[in-house]
Amino acid sequence: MTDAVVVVALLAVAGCATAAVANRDPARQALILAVLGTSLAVLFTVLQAPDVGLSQLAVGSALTPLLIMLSVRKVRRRSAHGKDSRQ
Amino acid sequence: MKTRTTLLAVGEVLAWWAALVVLWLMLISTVYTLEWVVGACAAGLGALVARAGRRAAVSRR
Amino acid sequence: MNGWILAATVVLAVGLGTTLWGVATGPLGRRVVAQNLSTALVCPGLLLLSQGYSRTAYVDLALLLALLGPVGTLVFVRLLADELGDNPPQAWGPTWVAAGVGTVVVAVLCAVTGPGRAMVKLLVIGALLVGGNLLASRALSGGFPGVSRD
Amino acid sequence: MNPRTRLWLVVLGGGGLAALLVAACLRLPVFGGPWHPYGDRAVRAALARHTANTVASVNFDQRAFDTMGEMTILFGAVLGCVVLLRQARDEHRDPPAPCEVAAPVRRYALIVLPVALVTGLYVIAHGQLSPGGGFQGGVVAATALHLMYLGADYAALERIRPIEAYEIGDALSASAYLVLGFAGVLAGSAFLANTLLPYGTFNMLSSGGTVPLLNAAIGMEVACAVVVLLARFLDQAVEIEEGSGE
Repeated sequence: MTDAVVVVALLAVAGCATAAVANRDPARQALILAVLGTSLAVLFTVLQAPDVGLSQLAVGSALTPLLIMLSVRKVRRRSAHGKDSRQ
Repeated sequence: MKTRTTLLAVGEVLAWWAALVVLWLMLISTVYTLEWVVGACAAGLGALVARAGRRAAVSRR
Repeated sequence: MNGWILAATVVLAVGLGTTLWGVATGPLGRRVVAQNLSTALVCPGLLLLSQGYSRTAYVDLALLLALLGPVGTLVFVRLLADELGDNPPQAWGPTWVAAGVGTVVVAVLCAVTGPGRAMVKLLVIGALLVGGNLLASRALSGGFPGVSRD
Repeated sequence: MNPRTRLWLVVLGGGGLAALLVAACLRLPVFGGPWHPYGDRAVRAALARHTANTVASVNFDQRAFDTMGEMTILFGAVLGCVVLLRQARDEHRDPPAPCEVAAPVRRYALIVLPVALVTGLYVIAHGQLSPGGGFQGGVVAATALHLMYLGADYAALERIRPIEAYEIGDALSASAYLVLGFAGVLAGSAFLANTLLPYGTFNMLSSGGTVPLLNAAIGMEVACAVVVLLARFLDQAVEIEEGSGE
């Protein structure tokens, strides 16, 4: 019965990962990836691996979204460059 | 005027330092001397960064 | 299986389920709101799990999530400002529900813990969580005038 | 290589990997069972060296050499980023216009910045006692600094973040790890062997011999590396423009 929470976490991780693959827009993928990070942290916690869960939280909740969104912004600015000069 | 600015700066850093030491004491489970020392150092760093951050955020206005 | 883990299972199942549905479908605004709510709902779940396993050290996970979750949402608010600017997402109902869940969980755990430093730690986590999420929600819904992109 | 051969290669490689994984899974101990051959030995070794968190003992004592490899990977990755994302000859720097951030967001950032920094240091310092350690705490501390970007703008972040200092800190802490390893050799035992310092009292900050020191070195390395990495990304996303000055 204690395994119910493990099942919930596993289902959430599987759903998030599938959704992240199914989406094509990098910004939306970054959003799903942030939720995937928290679900993974929950999964690691219920499997009694809090160290790994902490790593996942530290990296997944703010750092990964920031890196992806900065890359997206750079790419968009580059493609917008020359057409209209919105900075 | 200069003295007043210095006093204000020292006061700000000290206030942050005290608040962060209290935070450290809340985070840890058992309190002993080494914990105080490490906590005081970490809180000192945090207080300096807090002041630097506030100054950096308002200085351009 | 004790009641704490059962409560955590319910909170996590409902929280992760709804936020996964919200973040995977629909317009961009709703997705950012769902991302914000995911931290607001998972954090109480982690607190309940820590109580359920009776490991006080697991509280650190909730602390980190309460600190960094709103920061993550602010990242999206900042870098998606162009896309969100036209019709900022308003979702005060879910936001207040999530804040209420966080408050109730922290209050119950405080009552169980009893006065002491551990209780203050829980209160700090609760304040960071609820404050951070309300602020991130308000920043999302464009409640602050004069926010521009850089 | 034509697409057909490539497909066959993928099928072959993927099939082999799948077969190996299935074969390995069949021999795994049962999920949730009472038999933990590696865990029992690791816990015994960790307790013998007065390290409360067995994971920290595995990372910084029993398999400290592996951690050195991971540290080198991070160091190399950041080095690669610095080289690849540098300002190219046909690019110029265009300082972004100051950004108006709502006052509540700025206040939130300025309050949470020191709190997150101290929390990160707490996670680093208590790596051998409770869940956490150098990597987790270092990432949190580095993320905390970037609240300046969210709460104000990039110029404000640059003002409190002298990037050269972080580059030097990155290199210094990486070498500190190596020096601690060689200290073991000089003391007459092996590289990174935890025989240098007394093991101390169980469940205190000073317990675990060299574990806290290696932990601190990793914490500083990760924090500096993440700051340098994000600095390059931010430079590219916010400041560096194509075209050599218009």
